[in-house]
Amino acid sequence: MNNNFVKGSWQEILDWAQNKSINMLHYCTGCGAIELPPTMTSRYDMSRFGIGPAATPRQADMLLVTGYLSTKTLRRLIYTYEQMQAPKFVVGFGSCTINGGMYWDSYNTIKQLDKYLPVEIYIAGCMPRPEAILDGLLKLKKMINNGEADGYKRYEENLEFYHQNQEAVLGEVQRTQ
Amino acid sequence: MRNEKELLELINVHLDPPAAEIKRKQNVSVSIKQENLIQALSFLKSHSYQHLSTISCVDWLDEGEFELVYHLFSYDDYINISLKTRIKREPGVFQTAKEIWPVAEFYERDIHEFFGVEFKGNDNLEEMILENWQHLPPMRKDFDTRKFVNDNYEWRDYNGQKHTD
Amino acid sequence: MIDIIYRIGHFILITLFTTALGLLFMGIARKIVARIQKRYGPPFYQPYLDVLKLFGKDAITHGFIFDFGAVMALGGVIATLFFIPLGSWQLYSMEGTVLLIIYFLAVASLGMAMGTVGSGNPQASVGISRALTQMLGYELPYLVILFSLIYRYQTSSVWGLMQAQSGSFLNWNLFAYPLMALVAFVVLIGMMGKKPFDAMIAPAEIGSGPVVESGGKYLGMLLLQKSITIIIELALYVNLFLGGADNIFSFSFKMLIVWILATMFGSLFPRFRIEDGVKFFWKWPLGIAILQALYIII
Amino acid sequence: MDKSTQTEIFFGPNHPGVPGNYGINYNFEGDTVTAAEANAGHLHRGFEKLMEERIWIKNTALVPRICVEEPDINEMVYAMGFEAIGEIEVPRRADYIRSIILELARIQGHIFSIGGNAAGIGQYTIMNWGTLTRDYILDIFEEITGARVYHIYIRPGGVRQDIEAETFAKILDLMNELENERFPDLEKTLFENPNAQKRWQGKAVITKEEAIEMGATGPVLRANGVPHDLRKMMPYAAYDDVEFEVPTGDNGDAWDRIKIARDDMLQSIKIIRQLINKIPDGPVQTDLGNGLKYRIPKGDAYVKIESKRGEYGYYMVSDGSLKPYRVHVRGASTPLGLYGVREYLPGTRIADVPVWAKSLGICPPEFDR
Repeated sequence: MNNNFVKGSWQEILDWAQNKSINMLHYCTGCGAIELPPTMTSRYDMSRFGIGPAATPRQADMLLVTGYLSTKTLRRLIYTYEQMQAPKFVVGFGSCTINGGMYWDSYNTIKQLDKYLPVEIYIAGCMPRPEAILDGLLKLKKMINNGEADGYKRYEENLEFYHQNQEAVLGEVQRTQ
Repeated sequence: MRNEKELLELINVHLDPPAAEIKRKQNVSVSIKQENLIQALSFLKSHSYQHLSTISCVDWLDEGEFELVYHLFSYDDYINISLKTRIKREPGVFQTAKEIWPVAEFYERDIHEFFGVEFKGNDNLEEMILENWQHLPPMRKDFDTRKFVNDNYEWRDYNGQKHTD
Repeated sequence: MIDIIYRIGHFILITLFTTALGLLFMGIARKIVARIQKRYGPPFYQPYLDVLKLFGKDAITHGFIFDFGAVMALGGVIATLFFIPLGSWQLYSMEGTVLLIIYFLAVASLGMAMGTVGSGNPQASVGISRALTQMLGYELPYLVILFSLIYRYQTSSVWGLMQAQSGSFLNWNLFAYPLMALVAFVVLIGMMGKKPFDAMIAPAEIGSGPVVESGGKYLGMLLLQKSITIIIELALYVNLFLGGADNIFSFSFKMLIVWILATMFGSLFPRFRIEDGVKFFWKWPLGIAILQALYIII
Repeated sequence: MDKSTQTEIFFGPNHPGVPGNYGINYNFEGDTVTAAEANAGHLHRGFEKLMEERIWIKNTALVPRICVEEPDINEMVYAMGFEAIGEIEVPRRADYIRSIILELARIQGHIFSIGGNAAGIGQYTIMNWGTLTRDYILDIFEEITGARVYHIYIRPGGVRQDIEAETFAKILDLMNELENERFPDLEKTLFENPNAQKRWQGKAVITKEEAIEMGATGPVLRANGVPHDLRKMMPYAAYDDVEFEVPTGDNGDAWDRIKIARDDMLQSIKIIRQLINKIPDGPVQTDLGNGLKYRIPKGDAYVKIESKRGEYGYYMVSDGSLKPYRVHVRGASTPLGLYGVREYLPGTRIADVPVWAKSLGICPPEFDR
């Protein structure tokens, strides 16, 4: 009991630290990436919320999927996601990640990101304005603080479901750490 | 510095095109028999048409032909030539223009990927844009992208409402 | 016995203090850079949160050498702390000479080099080879400066060099030998790996260099190592050129001034390519340092 | 060459130094690139196919997404192609407004790419300032068109709506601010910075012959002293009514290209001032009837305009139906991004690879499409 309490509190502290310090992986998967520089730099400056860029997957906590995903990118994205260290969060950015958006009838883009990777939160819009991005990220922070952002756990639990969907689109996917 | 008319004259004299016309100001369109095309390209290149903008391919399904369009531009004349030729859709084989413009290698690779046209003499025709593509080349008119999407991807379900055009 | 416990306690205290101070400096630097870039910037305590978060994350190891490299890097700088006087607060610094500190700092770099070898990432290897090349660049002028100082004051201990400047602030080497202090400042920027001498971590070129494969606690350890390193390097500069200090607070204040100057200087310059950086070190700083050394000797 | 001494590196698609979702696989030996191959196609959405599936007016919403760095160029080329096939006259006022929009887009693109170039060599201060400056232009766009990035404003037959006189005043104010405050800041911190010069001078050289041979245009060609600019060579919109110079360089290196970007912005400001002073009154679009039933006769046209990175062309074919029969996009950086990487990247130092990729203005979506 007492032990659980300590464990729980420690987890809460870690969640709190995580919500205050999020490193976003610098991977421009789609055209939404053009609204990220304004969000990161002087005008909107997301670093005041403790969100900063990270250069490599190993150092990142958050994978921002900025827009449509061609199947070729999806493969790299899955490798990237599997390289990241838990806790890790996926944010779907733009309408294209939700339902294909503008490219609903394109033969080369996926239509629902959450079938392939566990998405914590979607930011709608084509493309979302910086204010919307900040709003979405603040919501994500709140979710992390409350311990609700558990995508990486869902990924582990439903590994088969995700792998099945991934392989349905991509064929063989290498599984490495 | 030629104008459009002088250019047409030059082309008519040397290249024997079936059709040549002035489309707009500074834009000329020339049809060439496929066996003359490579020679026409090198002729025009030696007459200051040094800039190859791109190579376009059009799939004329009903006529059973592919149309290849070479867009050339001259920095002396400021005229754009669209050099067109038609090849049979089956088997869809043509000569490479790689010897004249090395960069054509990549335009041809692109056309090969999206239309399935073979270019003889260009050995670098592997997949460049797509990955593990098993179906018809996607830009062909008989490839139906909506059917493909319906077969391969699932739509998000909005309370039973389907996505419509 | 009590003496040993006292020493160990003292040592732990110093380690904790310098780590905290280094992280604070990093936070302040981020704030200053943000303000120069017309941003609001992260809170000054952001690095603490980063470290806490990193130690709470999962981490992947790339084998024993990788682990050992990270520990060696951190251990190397902590060992250096023994020998550096922080104001009046010092442990073995009476005995420590300047050369020993320089030697110990290299251990940290070698530790990182081992870690990168363990990770096997080519970008990390490029990064560490750049870091070691850069070390070659800045250590030469730095050694010339140190030897001329040692010659001038006839002592190689940091404590001794610091004591030699006591009295009026006009005795500080900053005012006695301004050119030398300037050279040492440029070298300091190179040692701390701030722009324009940050070719070894250049994100646009090689990911983030040596740390490209480190995540979670490994990155956290390297962050701590970084924070202690900047304090050691700043402390060395303050001791050698700003006359040290009587107590830890004024000492920290002097370090902060130097740190802010270095940060502001760095945020205005694009990074050197590594060969340009080394050439630069061997041209201007080395030339000026040799001239100054000749002046002192003659 | 001996393979055992070489290491292969995947520079991108997931790497902070690449311009967008695009990869370069290169081998290096020591610190020098020995062989390189473009790894493109990560942004392929099948645009050309999708455009064949949609009616003419719906495609106006699709085209700007082809190159996110300068969407307005795409709208303009598409509209021009439509008008060329259909032989549609555009009101003069619409031409002027189009030119103003295109020049504003050029400034925002250039300042963004200068920021990106500076970030490539570690000068993040300039990247922050540049992005901030670009945002002021996006504000103007928002006022005119209602959107920040994708405006869908230039459409076949003219532009979507007129610009108010107050907005023109705002544009002029902004131009003054750019010229008197923002650009001098840039000048001092970036262009007079010896270190930036060192990073860019003599790096990523593409000579005039190489550029013409592979079909690279714009700043890449102009950096070799050739003032080729489609705004002068084949004037479109209202460019025949304004006076401006085409900035050139001498050495064909990254430094020249970045200076051309700066000078181009100054010229754009000059053009915008002239256009706003001279703009005629009148309607801003030709009546083309019901938007859902646009039809143009059978025909084809290759239209091209000068984007900030060179020639941007569309080959459009109509078969007289409601939808385009074929649209082929020629992006400005296509030859550089595919062919140039393989031919001209080897021999570069690793440290200069981002300088190479960014200063040549490679924009992957336009060749992935």
